[in-house]
Amino acid sequence: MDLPITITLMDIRAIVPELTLICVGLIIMLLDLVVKKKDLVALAGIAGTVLALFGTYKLYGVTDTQFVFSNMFVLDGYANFFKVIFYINLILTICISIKYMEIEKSSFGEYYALLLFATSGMMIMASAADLIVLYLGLELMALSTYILTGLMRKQPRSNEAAIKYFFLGAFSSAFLLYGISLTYGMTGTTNIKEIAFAISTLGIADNPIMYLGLIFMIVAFSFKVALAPFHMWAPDVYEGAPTSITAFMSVGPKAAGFAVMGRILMGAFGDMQAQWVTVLIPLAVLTMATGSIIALSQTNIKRMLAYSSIAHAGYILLGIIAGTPEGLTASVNYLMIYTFMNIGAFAIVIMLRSKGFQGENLDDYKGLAKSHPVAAALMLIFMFSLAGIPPTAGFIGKFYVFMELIGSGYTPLAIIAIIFSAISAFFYLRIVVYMYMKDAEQEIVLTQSPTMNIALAVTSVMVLVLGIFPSFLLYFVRYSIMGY
Amino acid sequence: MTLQQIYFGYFATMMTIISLLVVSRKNPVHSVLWMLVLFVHMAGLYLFLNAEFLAAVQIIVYAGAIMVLFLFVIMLLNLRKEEKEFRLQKQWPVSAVTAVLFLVVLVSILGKITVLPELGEYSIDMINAQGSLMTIGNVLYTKYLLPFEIASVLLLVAIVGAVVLAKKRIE
Amino acid sequence: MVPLNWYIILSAVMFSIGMFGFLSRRNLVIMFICLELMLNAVNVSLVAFSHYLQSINGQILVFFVITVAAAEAAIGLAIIIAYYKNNPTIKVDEINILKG
Amino acid sequence: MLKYILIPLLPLLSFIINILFGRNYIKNRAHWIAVPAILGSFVLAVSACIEVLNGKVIDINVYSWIVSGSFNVSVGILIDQLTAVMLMVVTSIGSLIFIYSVGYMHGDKGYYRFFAYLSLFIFSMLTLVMANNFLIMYLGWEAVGLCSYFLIGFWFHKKSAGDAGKKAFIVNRFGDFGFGLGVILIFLTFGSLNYMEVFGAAGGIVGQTITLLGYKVDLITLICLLLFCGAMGKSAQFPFHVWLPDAMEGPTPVSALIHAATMVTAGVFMVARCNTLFSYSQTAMNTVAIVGGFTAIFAATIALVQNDIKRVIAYSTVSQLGYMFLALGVGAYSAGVFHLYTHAFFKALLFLGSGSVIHALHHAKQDDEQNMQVMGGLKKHMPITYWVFILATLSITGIPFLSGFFSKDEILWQTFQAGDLGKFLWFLGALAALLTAFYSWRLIYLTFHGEYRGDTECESRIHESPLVITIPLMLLAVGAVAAGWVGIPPVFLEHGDKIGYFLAPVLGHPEGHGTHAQEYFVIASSIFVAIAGWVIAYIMYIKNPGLPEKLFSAFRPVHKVLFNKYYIDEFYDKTIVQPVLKASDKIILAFDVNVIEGVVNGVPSLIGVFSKGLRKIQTGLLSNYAAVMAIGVLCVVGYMFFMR
Repeated sequence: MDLPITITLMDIRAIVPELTLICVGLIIMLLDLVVKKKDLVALAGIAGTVLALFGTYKLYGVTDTQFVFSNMFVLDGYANFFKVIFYINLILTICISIKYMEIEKSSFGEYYALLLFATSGMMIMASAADLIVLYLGLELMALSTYILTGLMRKQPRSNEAAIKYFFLGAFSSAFLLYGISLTYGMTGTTNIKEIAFAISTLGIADNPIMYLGLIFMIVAFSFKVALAPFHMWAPDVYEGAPTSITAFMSVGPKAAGFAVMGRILMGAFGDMQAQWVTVLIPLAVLTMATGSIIALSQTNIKRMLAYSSIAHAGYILLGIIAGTPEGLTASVNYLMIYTFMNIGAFAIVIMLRSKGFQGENLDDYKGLAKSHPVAAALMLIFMFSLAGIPPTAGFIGKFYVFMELIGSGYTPLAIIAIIFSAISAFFYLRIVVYMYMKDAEQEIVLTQSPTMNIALAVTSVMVLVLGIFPSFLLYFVRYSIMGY
Repeated sequence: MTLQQIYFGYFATMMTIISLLVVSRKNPVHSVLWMLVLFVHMAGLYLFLNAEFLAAVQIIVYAGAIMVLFLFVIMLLNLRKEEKEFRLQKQWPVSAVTAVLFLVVLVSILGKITVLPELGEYSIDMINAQGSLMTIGNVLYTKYLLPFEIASVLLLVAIVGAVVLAKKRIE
Repeated sequence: MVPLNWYIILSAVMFSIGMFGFLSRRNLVIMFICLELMLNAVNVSLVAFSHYLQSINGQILVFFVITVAAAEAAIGLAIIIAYYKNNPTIKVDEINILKG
Repeated sequence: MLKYILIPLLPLLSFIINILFGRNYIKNRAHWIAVPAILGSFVLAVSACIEVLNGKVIDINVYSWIVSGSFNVSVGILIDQLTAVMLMVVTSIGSLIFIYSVGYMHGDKGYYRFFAYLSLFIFSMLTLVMANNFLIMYLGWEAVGLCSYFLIGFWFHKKSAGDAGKKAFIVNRFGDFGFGLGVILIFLTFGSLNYMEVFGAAGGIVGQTITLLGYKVDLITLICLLLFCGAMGKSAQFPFHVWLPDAMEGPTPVSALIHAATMVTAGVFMVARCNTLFSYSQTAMNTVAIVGGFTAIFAATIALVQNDIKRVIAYSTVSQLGYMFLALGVGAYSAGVFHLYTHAFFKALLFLGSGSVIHALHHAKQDDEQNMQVMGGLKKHMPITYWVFILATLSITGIPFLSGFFSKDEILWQTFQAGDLGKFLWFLGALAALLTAFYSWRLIYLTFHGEYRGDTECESRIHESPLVITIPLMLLAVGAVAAGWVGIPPVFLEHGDKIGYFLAPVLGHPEGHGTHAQEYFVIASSIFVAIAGWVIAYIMYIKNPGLPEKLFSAFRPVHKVLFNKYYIDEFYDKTIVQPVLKASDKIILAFDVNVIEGVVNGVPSLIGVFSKGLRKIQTGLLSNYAAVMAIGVLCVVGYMFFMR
């Protein structure tokens, strides 16, 4: 039997954004050989991302769900929206890294290329319609992030973070693979839609082996989005990685993980909703608890933000637990808001890093309001938003998730989430108190650069605008997820 | 007991024993070497399952390339003195209990597995008629073209990563 | 005829053994080898499924797993080397400057 | 629509510009941004009010803030008659006080900061009054509280200012907690927070009860009492009055604007706004009336013996706010709002006048610039301040045909008509009026008459404040005299009660049962007590300056109790503040004096012990993490099969 090679124009069109990013990544590596100033390389990266963004924008017109490459790759509003999150994450990360990587003496062209490759991996994950593509996209993202984590080769912290991330990541992907294998064995296919079809026709929603496959896959995704008890890597890796990469991976892989989770759980395992909700509820509670409680006793801001991001993963998960399209909308909406506020906060952390000064300790924030009022005010906005205080975007994000959760009848869970959210407010406000009510112990020099200022302006304005005018983002999310 | 079952019995026993050896050797070089033996057995099992192409890949790529890379690294790291110390960590009893429990759970659940879905078109006869390599190649370059291309990017990232992490000069 | 579950149990046994090794060995390289063992355990089950379901997907996936394993090996070993250059040890219980 | 939105947005803009660029670029030119902004708001507010006068009610949803299934929150503007009155009060007095501040705060280090906060306050206050639903009102409510907290502690290097700010913050927390619960209860009951929807549906829940701790409680009463709890906090009613006198640590324009004219009347505004709800619950109404009447007389007695010029006026404010609640409680909503409106003028005038005195003494380098015992004889040095002070005092004491007379009289007359309880409360109110007249004139006599009691060198340096201060005073004086002429009672002038008719669509118009004879009696007795208080003060402080001392020694225990404000602060300190502090001291080894910080560090330290314990799980060892993951997988599998 000879299968003809059939690639239609539509097939190529659908992967244009991913292709663009990968090609730009290759160009960057070539450019790196001839260009001495790495700023140019970074700008090329941003330009490539904008190009890819344009491609996705063009594809937004294609509203109907399209399956291309023999049902391997799906193009729908859901995937496209996540891609927008990835682009924003990528652009902001590049903006905040330029100066920082010079200070860390790790400003390689490959850095930007790897960022692009990692992002294309995430995009493939978001668009994956087959578990094989999903697995490869996940590995592409993961391998690139492992390298980026260990990029500061001379620093033991970075090395250690890379080792931990790599080993635990590989361990979790063994589980993913086992889960895929069992699901494949039970359904005879790796295609997401066909799995859903097989589950309902074969009536195996209550089969213990399916449970096992489902749990193994959930475990792997939980690892990527850092749900407790699979979160252990996150604080260490976030602390050890270059701060710009911490910002990058506190958003990107998390969003990609949730994209996949939403697609797999609601798409492939839609018939097993009762089962996966059973598993996710304790995970969500445990995640919010560990994130909010352990963050209280942190003294390193990167570590504190790591725990904070764990807690936020718990909140985002709640929307998926709600199990309705509205719940998913709330989660996706939260992710977008989280992208802005989290990267904004990390941008301030990066600003404190200057030659010969780490600026990662909470004590370094003492008296920041006096010496650098604008930076302190921005940090205040981000902290308020992370804590979920109105009128910042963080409040809106949490609010919708909780409302959808209550709407789906999980009121006790929503109350637990609100309590942990209140607890988490303390450690965010502590930074505010440090900045505004304590006296500085030492002179702080901020590292500024034009791109950094742009990133800060964009994130802070978005945090405020989305807090005051949240509906436009929500309509956008709804429009995107409508077809899903 | 059929011949096939005896054949499987040999492979299963050997693979279990070799796996235990791989895990328990003090010297990493021995582990890698036992791993190679394991791969040969796995290739045999693959042949038994009509996966000739994978059997070849297992030997050529996995054993011949990946494991050799491990050997290189072990040599590079020069780990002589490690051999005097205890090979397991303090938490090994916990690990052992976990692994055993895991095995119990897996076996108790998976022990009852049967073939549920409709059988696909790739019957033994069909693969034999076309040849394993031909069949896989056909699928790989048509249906699975996209993952194949993604894998190429993945390998590129691996090259870049290895260079950046281990080779690149930093002033 | 060998039933499917024999293969799957074999795979489970290998996976558990690999997991035990990963959780308890001190040597990073051996931990990595244990990871490879776990991947191979899954491969066995995939090939078995592929054979018994008469579907080719499983074999394709195994092919990709091997590819990923190669890439992972390259990066993982590079990370280990990078670490080793700064701290000449690969004992995993001595790697803990990041904690708390 | 834009012009209505601009009313609050202009001050917000002024805040943003000043806070962003004030420190480095604007510095002491901050008023060039703040003053035009508030004047712009004022002009727009006037034009909006003219539309309302012509019978238009503006109720627009600007946009939907949160849309989530059944839960909808719009940012909307409601400008009806009640809002129009509040708009006029806030923007007109706000404008005058902004101008006054240009002179008063001149040369202060935090000049730009002051105008930034003041603008933010105006924005929040306008949000509060212009909201068309409870949530936006609540946001405005919290925001004015926050601004007030910032502004009280404006001179944070003064410890007393910082403490006063914290006190205001904490006391208001109690009230706001009640208010917040009330809003939540409203949402749970009505499924909406929009005024029109809630008030429209309020009739339907009359008589419904909910079980609370085993007791059956009337739902609407509970809602009203919770809301009133918030009003008590914000409007400094007994027992939450303690923060307001201390709040006078802030700059005087702040006292005039926030703690006399606008923010503290937010409680009155809110109860008036919810009059539909309150009208359904007699219990709640009686509570409001009794708390109001009691506070009126209670605060007045304290004001009798205070020596700090601003504290006297502060207690006077508490007392007058009590009057307003008294009016609301007996159903005379428009009388309450009318008093709110006139009170804003004469009380702002009193504060700004005292500010003028303090300003003058400050520049004359007297140490104890707020103590009336070392003032005296300022009449000849500060004639303008003196005369506006006289006008304000005449007005507040209720001398006929000035603003205060009409509004106070309206309240007393409506109270008198309201049954037996009303008669009793009327008696309290009249007595409070007597005391008001006394302490107001005492203030005048101690400050402006007689001989200067400070050192003479100081006296030579005292002179009238600059024009930028006195012009707002004179404008306010016009208001203090004439603002009440919109509410002349019908017995004097047919259709004279214009404001009552104006507000009637929102607040209704109480049906009077009293006769004209009774009304004349009430009016006559008010005039009598006003003059009696004046005469007593005259006798005690001009005729017989030694008399007060003799009286004090004769009634030393009474004086001591009054002077120490009934020991309520001490009581709170002993029963609430100290135990809490002690308890937290034990828990938190180093409890910071700063409250927010205390809370921020304190609560976590309870959880912190837990947190530190959990931290230990994060050992830093890779294999431990992997083991936790593996055990986690096992647990999840076990849980799943267990739950099945």
